Amino acid sequence: MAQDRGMDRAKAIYQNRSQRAGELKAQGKQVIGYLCAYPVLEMMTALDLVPFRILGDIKEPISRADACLPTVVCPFIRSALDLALKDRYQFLDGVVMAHSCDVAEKTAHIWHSYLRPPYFHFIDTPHTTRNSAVKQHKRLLKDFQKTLEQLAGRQLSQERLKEAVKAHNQQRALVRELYGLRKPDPPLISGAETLEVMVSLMSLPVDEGSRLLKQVITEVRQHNSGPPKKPARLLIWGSIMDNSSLIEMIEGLSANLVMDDTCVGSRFYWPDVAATEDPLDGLAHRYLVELKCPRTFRQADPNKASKDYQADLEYRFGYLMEYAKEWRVNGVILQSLRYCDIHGYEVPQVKDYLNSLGLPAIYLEYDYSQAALAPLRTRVQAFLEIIGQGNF
Amino acid sequence: MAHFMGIDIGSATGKGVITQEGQPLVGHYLPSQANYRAAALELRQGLLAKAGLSPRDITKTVTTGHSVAGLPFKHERVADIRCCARGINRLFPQARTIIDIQAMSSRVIRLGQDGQVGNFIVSEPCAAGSGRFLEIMAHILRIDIEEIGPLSLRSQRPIHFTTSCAVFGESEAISRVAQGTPKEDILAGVHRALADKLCALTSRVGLEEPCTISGGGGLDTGLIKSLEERLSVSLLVPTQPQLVTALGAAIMAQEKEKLLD
Amino acid sequence: MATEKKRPINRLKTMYPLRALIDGMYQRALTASRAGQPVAWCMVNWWQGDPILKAMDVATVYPEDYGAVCAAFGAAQAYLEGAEADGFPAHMCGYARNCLGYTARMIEVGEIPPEAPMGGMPQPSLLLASGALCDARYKWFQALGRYLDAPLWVLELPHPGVKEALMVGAGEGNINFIAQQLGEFISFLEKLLGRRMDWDRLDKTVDNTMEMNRWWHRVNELRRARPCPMHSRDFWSSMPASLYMAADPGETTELYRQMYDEIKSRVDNKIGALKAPERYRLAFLELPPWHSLGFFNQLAERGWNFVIESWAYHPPQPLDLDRVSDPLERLARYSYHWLTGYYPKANEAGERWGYFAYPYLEYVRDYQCDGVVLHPLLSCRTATNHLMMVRDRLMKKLKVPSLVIEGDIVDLKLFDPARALSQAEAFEETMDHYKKLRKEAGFGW
Amino acid sequence: MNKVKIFTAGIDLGSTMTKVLILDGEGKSRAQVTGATGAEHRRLANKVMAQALGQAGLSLEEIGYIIATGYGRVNVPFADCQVTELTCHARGVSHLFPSARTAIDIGGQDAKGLKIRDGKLVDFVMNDRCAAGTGRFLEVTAETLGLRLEELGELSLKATSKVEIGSTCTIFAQAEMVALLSQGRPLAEILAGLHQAIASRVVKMTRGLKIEADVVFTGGVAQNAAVVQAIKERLGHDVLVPDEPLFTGALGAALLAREMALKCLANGDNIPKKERRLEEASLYEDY
Repeated sequence: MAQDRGMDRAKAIYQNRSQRAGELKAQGKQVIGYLCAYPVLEMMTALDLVPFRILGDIKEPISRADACLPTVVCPFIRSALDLALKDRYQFLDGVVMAHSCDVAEKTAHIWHSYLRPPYFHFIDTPHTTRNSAVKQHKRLLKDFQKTLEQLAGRQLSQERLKEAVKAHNQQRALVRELYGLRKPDPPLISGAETLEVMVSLMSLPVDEGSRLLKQVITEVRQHNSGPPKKPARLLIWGSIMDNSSLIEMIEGLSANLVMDDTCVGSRFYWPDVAATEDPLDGLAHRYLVELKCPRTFRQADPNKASKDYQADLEYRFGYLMEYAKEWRVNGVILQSLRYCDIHGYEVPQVKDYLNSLGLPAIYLEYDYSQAALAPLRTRVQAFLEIIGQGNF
Repeated sequence: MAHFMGIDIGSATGKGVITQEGQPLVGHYLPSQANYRAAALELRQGLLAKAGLSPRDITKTVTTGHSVAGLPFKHERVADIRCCARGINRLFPQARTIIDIQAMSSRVIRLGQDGQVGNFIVSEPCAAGSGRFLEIMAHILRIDIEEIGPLSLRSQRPIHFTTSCAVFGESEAISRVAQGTPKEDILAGVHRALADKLCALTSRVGLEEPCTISGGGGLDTGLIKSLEERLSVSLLVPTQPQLVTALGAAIMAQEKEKLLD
Repeated sequence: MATEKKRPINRLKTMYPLRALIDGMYQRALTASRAGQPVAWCMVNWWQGDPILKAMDVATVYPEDYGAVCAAFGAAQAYLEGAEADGFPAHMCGYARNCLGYTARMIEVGEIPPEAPMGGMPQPSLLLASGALCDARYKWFQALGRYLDAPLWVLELPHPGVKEALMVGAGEGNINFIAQQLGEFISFLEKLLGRRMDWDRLDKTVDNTMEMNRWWHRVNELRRARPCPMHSRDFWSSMPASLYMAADPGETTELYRQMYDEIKSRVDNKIGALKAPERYRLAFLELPPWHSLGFFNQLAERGWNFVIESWAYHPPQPLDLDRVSDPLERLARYSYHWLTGYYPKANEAGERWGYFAYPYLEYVRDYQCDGVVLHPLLSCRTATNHLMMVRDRLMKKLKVPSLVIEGDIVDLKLFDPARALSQAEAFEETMDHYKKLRKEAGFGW
Repeated sequence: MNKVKIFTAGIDLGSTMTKVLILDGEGKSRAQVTGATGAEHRRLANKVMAQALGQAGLSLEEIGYIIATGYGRVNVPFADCQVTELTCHARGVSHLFPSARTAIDIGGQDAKGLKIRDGKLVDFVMNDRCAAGTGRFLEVTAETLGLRLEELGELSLKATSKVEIGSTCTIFAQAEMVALLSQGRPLAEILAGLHQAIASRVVKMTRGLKIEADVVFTGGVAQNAAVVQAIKERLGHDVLVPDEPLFTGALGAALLAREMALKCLANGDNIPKKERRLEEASLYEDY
């Protein structure tokens, strides 16, 4: 793998995520698994711990997880837990999870109970964005810091933390740059490849990831091996997508996926951490207020005596309009995993907002299995026909 | 000599057993068609004939499986899960877990002492997880049920079934045939899909060895192989797995008799 | 009722007045709304916000309860379809879809829908959501914004892990956070209603609330007796009085006290909740199938007595707050204690899930349950997430088996009593088996 | 434009039946043929096409434009373009009933609901992971009872009351039916229950589109009077059924093909025909 560079290396890591983690452990590094987007990466990086995103495997049938998690919950999380119960995450030196959604919170306790990782910490991320909640979040991060310091066997200095913030902000900037290469028509890089790069970033230490990202960006700029021009330029919104097969299916039709709002994509990387006197302030704010996952309760003006629905939609989804403009999107796919409540409640409201912009949207629910792809294909194709971007 | 009769009316077939001194004497099974009552009566006749006994020789009869209204002979009803547990216990006293694969449903039973039901879980009603799936496949592949296992065992590269529904699975298999995919690879694919579902079901009550298999599914060597791979155990297989529950019913009859005196 | 005699469950006489309080709650909301006084739609908030609203004379209704009501009255199906027609996925909370469908219909007809049970829920002037236990309980009220312009406030309740909760200063920090949020909520209310909070009155209401729950707790303690004097059905009928604070807590306290007396005399005279002999003592987790409660009668005939149920429906264990003068801090400590009260013991027991999962280990032991019926809900993650783990824990630690019956709280199509009953006989054998094992292992029951 | 005479064809490769419809120069149906029922024959769409060409007295080359649709639309070696059954059904429906705002289609293994505005498809729902409540449900029933598919509807309309069929799974409904029979429940009542189950399922699914009249019911199952009746009851109002509901998709495809072709001619472009081979279709795609 060492000789691979850029896209090839990214693909190699996407195919075999844990290999590099193994090498790092051999060099004496500690690798910490994290679920969802809420555990604060900077704090791990600053203590020279390697954050490693816990993902599922759409191709592996879920069997063991049903022993401790019911079947009517998020299939992605069931898959991730299933892999862990099959020792696929045994290499982790520790695990950190957050109250990103109910199932993630409950699964944290289950994971802790059944897998007893050498190190475990749960961050009870608040759900509201008022100052009191941000303060509470900062306090919780201080507790997180304590247990991390015990694990690392040293204190976390503000300077180191500020450097880590810089490093991660730099990676975020590079990700935004890569996404920028999807603005031309046709985009210089496909949605599927972009996802593979994102997954590889989540499997590497931040600096190594950024180096890889730079290679990918130059590579994509140089050879124009991007997808062909297609009538439809789509934005995909919704639950986690950690496997490129769904996107490949979509891009196999008369559409290019040019932008996403999912948490193995722009949603995870978009907002920077503001440089603050005490870096924990910037981090507490970024991860609670700036990270735009429907798990957080966000409203235009909590103190208003009566609510203005349209203003509320603007406040919550306005960024989607920016995406649509800059990436010249002519259709939106609203995608949710079956049993994902936080996205389910959002769907009719996002639709309302997109309608107000005159952007056509389709809602797809899928169950995180290969089996789901074939029927979805017909749905997407029909959607393209509806918006007049079909292949006829 | 004391004889007891067990009759198990399943959705697809009816099964019966007569025990003598607690040991299986004769067994008999036939398709239950659309008429459970007729099946029950026919079974009883068949069993008595095979055993050369008259109704008077049968001390007690227990029926299980589907409840059949208005049977003209004296009998008691017992839940099939309990009977299945008793049956396996008689055949394999050391067994701790049963994977029971019926035409229409599957269940996993954990055994307590002397064949008592320790714990159990019944599959959700979806044909993709039951033996019926295999019958459907046999039908479209134009082979006999008995051929399924041996064929599947020959497979070099089982296909990956992309569906969770037996009916879709049917058309998927048909398309595969149309494509020229070898039958054995299709069957092995079905076996894997089934084994995955059963493995998930098993994990919900936990697997304690030794583990055994019963019900019509126990006749399918291909299914047994994929199950053993998936669960990484070796299964104890009765010679007549489909008769296990009927045997258990007969044993139940004897138990009940003991309780009386 | 004429059938009263034949009923296999001896219902408590003192249950009926408690159950009736709910009707009163809906009535008060309707009257208030007609008189142009404020009405709040609330999520169950475990006594964080209710005493505050009571002290400020805001009438309340609870869409969660209304979901159960609509299910029981058979009115839910139409509302569920309404919500689906508006694009809310069918796997989402049945209560939520019922409420969204109801609200859509209310807006459509421009008034309370004529068919609405209990006279319906009037247009709210305020929505009080809660971050406790479940995402749906704030996402759903947020989604109501499609239909209502009522302002929405969310009260948070921290859900720390067992280890994290026991870190130095963690508990106090969480309590401060709750108290601070309650303060913010009050100033928001004062702005909204144009009235100041009467702090003495709040102080009194808080005390009464805790007194009410103290008695409700004592009532449930009595259910440890053999035979168990109170069936879960009576619990479910009496619970809303506490959980929704359906009436003035002082009044409710009196009714729970009377219930205590009735049960006490049953205990003294060894009278159980079943007509049949109590063959099996069971716990029911979590929410019951409101639309087919008759199911429990059939099990009662087999001698199945349900002696304890959902932890989340029960009041907190008693907590002495006499020395805490600030009513908001009292409320904060109280609701935080409700969620984390079991944590220290959970930690000793090496359990990593301190609410939902661990409390059932104590319940099943203290109430000497032979088995547990688990009711995974297709449309409710919160009442379902922990069930498989609880099942496993009860088996490993207490040798108590569980029976799993899939269903739903509102959507009757998803619950199949026949299928459930067909497994009862085998489960009795399972319970017998483990009773034996427990005896051998020296357990107390 | 109508000076130009151009023939177009639509081929609908359903999961259990293949339908071909050829339109003449005036856009009138010139030939319509259904393929032999039974999954085994689905890939032999070329035979059905050949039959239709024969009936129309045309050669494959004389067809100006061919659109394939339906479950097996992909890789049809003699089609110029593929369009989803959703779009084609909508087109066919609004051609037959310009007033249609909702369409319900139940085919061999699929059930869909279409929302139509101004003759165009704007939204839709369809079953995916499970064949419950589709035509297959009725086939299995007929097989089990040894009846002809066409008999089911008539028989069940004789019922004075219905039995509740709990199972949604096609295979299990069959078992339940057998059990009910052995309990001596009248056949008609059981069938009525089955038809009820199909109707409830498809209507529940379609609710997601806010059903508005006129509602059109198409697909093979629309030939079953009992299902039509059950859907009417479930909706509480009338539904429109084409004379030949089976051909709605093929008709839509042929019409779309015609529009395509005429548009090209109008713009003076030549029609983007593919190189056609009248060969077997391969239906299966690996993911």
